[in-house]
Amino acid sequence: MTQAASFTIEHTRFLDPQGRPTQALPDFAEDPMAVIDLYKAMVLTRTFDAKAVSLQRTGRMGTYASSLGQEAVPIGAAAAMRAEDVFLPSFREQGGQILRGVRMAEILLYWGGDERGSDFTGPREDFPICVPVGTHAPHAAGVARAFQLRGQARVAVCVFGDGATSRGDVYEAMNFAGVHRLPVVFVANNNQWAISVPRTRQTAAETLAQKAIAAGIPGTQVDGNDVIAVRQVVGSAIEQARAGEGPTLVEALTYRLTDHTTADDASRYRDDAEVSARWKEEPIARLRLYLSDTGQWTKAEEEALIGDCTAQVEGAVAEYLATPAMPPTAMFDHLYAVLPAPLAEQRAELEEVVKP
Amino acid sequence: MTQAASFTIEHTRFLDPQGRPTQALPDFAEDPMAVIDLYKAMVLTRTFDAKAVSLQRTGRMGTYASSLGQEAVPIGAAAAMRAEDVFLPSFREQGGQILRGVRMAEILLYWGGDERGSDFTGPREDFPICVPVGTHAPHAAGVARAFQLRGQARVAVCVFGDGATSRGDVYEAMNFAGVHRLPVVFVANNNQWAISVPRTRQTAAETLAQKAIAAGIPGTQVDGNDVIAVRQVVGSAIEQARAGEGPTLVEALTYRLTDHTTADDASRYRDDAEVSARWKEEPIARLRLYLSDTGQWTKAEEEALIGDCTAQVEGAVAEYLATPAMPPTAMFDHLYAVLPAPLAEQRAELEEVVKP
Amino acid sequence: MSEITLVEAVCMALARAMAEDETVLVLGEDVGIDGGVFRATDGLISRFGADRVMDTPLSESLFAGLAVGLGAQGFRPVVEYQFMGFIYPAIDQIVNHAGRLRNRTRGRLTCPMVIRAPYGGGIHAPEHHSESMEALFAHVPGIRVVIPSSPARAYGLLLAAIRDPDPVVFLEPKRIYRAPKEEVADDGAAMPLDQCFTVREGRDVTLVAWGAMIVETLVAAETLAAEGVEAEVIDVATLKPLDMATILSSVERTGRCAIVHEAPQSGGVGAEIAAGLADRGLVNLLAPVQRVTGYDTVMPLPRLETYYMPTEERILRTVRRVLAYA
Amino acid sequence: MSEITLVEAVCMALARAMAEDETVLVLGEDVGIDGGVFRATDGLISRFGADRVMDTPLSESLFAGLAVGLGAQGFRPVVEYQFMGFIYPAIDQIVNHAGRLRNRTRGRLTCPMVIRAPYGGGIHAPEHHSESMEALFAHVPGIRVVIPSSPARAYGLLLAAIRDPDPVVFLEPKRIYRAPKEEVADDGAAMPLDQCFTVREGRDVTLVAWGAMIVETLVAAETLAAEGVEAEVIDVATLKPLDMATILSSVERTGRCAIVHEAPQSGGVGAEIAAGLADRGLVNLLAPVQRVTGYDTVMPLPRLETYYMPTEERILRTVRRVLAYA
Ligand SMILES: Cc1ncc(C[n+]2csc(CCOP(=O)(O)OP(=O)(O)O)c2C)c(N)n1
Ligand SMILES: Cc1ncc(C[n+]2csc(CCOP(=O)(O)OP(=O)(O)O)c2C)c(N)n1
Ligand SMILES: [Mg+2]
Ligand SMILES: [Mg+2]
Repeated sequence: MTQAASFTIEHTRFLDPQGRPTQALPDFAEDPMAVIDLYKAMVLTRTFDAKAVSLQRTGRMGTYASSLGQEAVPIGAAAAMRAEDVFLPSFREQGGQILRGVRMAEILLYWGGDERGSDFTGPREDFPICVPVGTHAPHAAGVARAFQLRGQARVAVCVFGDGATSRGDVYEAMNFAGVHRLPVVFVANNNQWAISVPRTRQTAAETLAQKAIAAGIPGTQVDGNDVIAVRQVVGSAIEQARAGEGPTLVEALTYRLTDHTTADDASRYRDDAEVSARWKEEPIARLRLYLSDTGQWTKAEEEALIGDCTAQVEGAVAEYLATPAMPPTAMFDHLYAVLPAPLAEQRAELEEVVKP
Repeated sequence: MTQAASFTIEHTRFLDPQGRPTQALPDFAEDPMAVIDLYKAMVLTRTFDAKAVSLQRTGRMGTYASSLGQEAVPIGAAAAMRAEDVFLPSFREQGGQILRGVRMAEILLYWGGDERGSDFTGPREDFPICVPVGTHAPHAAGVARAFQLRGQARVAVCVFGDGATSRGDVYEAMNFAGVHRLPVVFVANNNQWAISVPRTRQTAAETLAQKAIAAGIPGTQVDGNDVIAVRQVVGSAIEQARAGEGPTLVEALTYRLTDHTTADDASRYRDDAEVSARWKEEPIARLRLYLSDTGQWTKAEEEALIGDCTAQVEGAVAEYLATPAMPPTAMFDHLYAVLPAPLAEQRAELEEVVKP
Repeated sequence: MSEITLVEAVCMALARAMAEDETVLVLGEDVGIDGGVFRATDGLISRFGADRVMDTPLSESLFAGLAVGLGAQGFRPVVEYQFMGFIYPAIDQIVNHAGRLRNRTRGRLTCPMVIRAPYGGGIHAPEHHSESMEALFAHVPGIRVVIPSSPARAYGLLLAAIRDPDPVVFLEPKRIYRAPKEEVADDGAAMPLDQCFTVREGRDVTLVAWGAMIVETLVAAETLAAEGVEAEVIDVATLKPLDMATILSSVERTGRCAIVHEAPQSGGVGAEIAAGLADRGLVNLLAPVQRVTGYDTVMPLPRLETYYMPTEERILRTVRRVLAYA
Repeated sequence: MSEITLVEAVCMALARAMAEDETVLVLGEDVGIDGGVFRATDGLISRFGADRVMDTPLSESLFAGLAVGLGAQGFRPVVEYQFMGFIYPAIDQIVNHAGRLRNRTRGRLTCPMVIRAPYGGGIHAPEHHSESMEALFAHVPGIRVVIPSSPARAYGLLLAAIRDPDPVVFLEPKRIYRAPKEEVADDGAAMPLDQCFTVREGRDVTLVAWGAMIVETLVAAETLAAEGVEAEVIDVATLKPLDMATILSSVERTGRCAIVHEAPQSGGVGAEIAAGLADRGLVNLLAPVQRVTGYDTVMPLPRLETYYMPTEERILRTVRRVLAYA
């Protein structure tokens, strides 16, 4: 027997759960504002999530998927992107979308059941939320291939969950990205659960990062509750991709602190004790400890931030609630570039039906 | 950075291309007849393949996929199975099927366009040929799950090509097998080509064996032109699976010495020089060298074997050619257990149309 | 015997089938301890254990293939897809394997599997959670497509589907998952497959529907009755193979027919029914066969979904048009 | 200008489209140096390079998704599936993404992609290589389904499909890939989508078909002509959206209609056409609308395939029945 190949998977963390550095912080973190901006984005997202859940609970919005406890993953990833890069989120990356310039009112509109919520006024090339789990990974490969063909130094960043890593599409996309060394970074938000299915029933693989090995691309693990680590590790992967060195899979280890969505009741299938323990590792408290320990963050600043976030979110909610529905015939408006004749008849019929 | 996981992929060979042992042969090979039987099976398969190709060329059979040069893979795998195990071949494993008791006349009938070719009189639980690449890997997982649920010490063995390893289904099946430690062995017949697409364009992975790492199952490589190695490595994987120790992926390195199928012309896309070089490694000559070097095989025995194989194949061909087609209404006979009424009307219509 | 919902009837049928036949297995995402996102498998894992009630990884293409393997080995897997919007990866296995295995092996290997999925709109669900794509399955040889329209029919037809030796796609109209309720005896009695149910008799017009649309159609029929028009309402129930005989004999009496379904009109199962009438029912038709359906658009997000779905009002408009022909 | 085959016309259209628009890409299995298993992409890689003519790994679900990503970025990918039997893994991406992206982003992101696949029987191909499942696509909102029936129409319609800003499933009848030949000018002229072509005029009966069945149908029409019956033959060409107007106006004149397709009858596209006639054409119908189609069985292996396919004889039997109605 001879050895044909060997592989290792690394894990990166900068701050421990108490906010204490475990190693020298990366270069970007030398700018205190860079770190504070990450903190602010996480607090805004948590404020937004809480409000969105309450809109659903009070019947003013549809089902919603909160990112409680996992804010560091999409935010760390999005913060590492350039404006001209393309973000392909799953359905739990509102923090990253907001950072990319998607308006909170748009996100509410989407979950409120209005297609205009995906017509982002900000990042025009970013993909809308992807509900069919993992099916956007091939899109990310396609977007990256477009960049490659045009010789552009742009990167596609695709985020999906631990459950998504069981989908053939995700594997096929990573494998293809490997063949062409595409400028794409796949981020697996390993929040330990896919609705009621725990990570251990999803795969026997010790890490999700090692899924990359099958695709012949680098895979690495990061502490997904350490936003500095996420920003740094995803950032290097992005810059590697931008430099033509190909794709990476980053597994971010975090935890879903709440129900899967507002339609779910996690108490049916998991212990409160497990959840309580995980509260000790969550990303916002961790970074706040670091910032206050290092004298970069005061109680007053915290209060101001909370006030500011609440105001921003309230503004978005007001805008969302004030947006009237589209006319019923809007369902025909963007079906094709030009509405084909047989469809025009159906549209006329609908118009007739809804005529006051 | 800490290390989260590490992996290695091994490669096994017993005989070099000149038939010289590179290490002590495995236990099963101590019985000379066991090795000679493997040799005979490979020669029979090559004789069969040649005849099948000529039937197609002379218009007496449809498209056919020869296994020229790759005989050791399915034969080594099938030889390691017990009768009660279940074989799930792709479309190039006739050698393994014959060893399992599928009649050569049945294989010809199948490629000759007659469904009865898949109604094996021998291994009644074995799956028929699978044309949609890789789609039988989930079936293998299902069969293995059935064995596991019934507490049976049986194993499913699924063979597919290098191209198939790019299919999401194959990944999903391996991943699921990993979660439940199913008694299934996946064998990737890496013949270096998927029609015109070379192995290097299929994936950036250094080995196909490492695809197992994504599924959290063991993966290993074997010299697929060394039937002793295939028999041994697949055999240990099978016995491990039988003992409840879970699935394995075995990558067998071999080479497709001829066209993809009779419908293909490989000279359009690959060099003769590459092919000629690979002829030096092929499995039958290699084993014959070993057997004659060790005094276990004479010219007379070789001639007798060739005569015997030719006779067996000619018998199968005669039987195939003498088998009349089914009546046209046979297309309705096994569509459902009981033909539903609306279908009965269609059947009557067909009967009417073909009435003499 | 108390009144139960359609989703409870599904669960009751699953439990019954599992109790009477140990080869029946349930698998899918979250079917175990969570009991399915709609609770269709509630309690099954505690009663029958994790071997028989299995949470699968998030691999939709896989489960259908797994069921083919289990079916070939003599098990009767019942696979849940969480929503119809996520069933498409299974089509490859359904078309290329499940629907063919018996035929291609001349009966040697078979596929006694059931694929269950909630489908249809009307509950303000998120994107991809409200589609009605039953026609994609109703065209596939070698399978059955069954849709219940009430708790009793959910129970009886699901039992029949599970006991059937061939693959069945069983689609559950989630709009009526929780209401109306109905008394259903857990007596293990299956209802016949491959047969329409005439759920209301009438002499003036035949209304053909299935799933949740039966409810709307019956409401419309009552409105018509108040106006002196007696509509016969047929619940197709098994969409493939299609029992045209019942529909034809009804139209032979009424001379008029309207078809109601949620799916997009073009190429919906309504087309096959209308085609059957244009062929073997033509001589009896006194009026055009018209369809009240979803539009050929993408199912809109919740704010506009009610405009997409056939409503009592849209059904009445069409039926009145059909009745108006002299 | 010399006579070329349908598959050569496909190749010529691809080359033309790639030459005139550098955003047009070709991808799929073996489309590169091998030129596709039917040679539909022959020579493209040497002319346009491996960046624009890309052999993909064996990942059918992937290519469709890849095309969505490329399309959203402004490319016009033309994806080849080797045979229709292997296209099913793409349905998820087609239904859930390609057909919806424009609508769900209100036109912000679009999918100008073409999915090509040879389809249909009649060439004694192996298992899974002879199916006709066009109806699965013709029901999906937001896409087009186009099938050419001659070299000229393959060229003109494929150019139109590639230039169209929305997703098109373009199915090529492989039975007529190599014959009959036809003169086709490489003039870059597209033919209109969303429109039937009347390929033979006649006053006595309307025959509707597409793809390879046009050839059989025209042969049958000639036989009928010799008997004094003039059949109008309509090539549907775009199956979705369906141009019922042309069919209705023909039947308005002939009063009789038969539909010919290879696909299984139940839920085939023929059903939608017959349904259109049962609705808006009813008043003109002098006879039942009948369909000559594949049976609702699995496409048999080659030894029986000719019994499955509509033949001139079967078409004539049906047309004579339709003509016999007084
Ligand atoms: C293809 C598909 N199957 C099923 C679902 C239903 N579903 C929605 S989210 C989810 C679990 C996703 O888990 P994971 O990928 O870990 O993401 P998370 O929700 O934890 O962020 C499931 C099964 C879906 N949306 N898409
Ligand atoms: C799903 C699917 N896609 C495409 C094809 C057409 N096809 C037949 S064999 C083949 C290549 C298979 O390559 P590999 O898996 O390496 O097996 P090999 O033929 O080399 O044994 C292709 C593309 C198919 N049969 N199934
Ligand atoms: Mg998760
Ligand atoms: Mg190969």
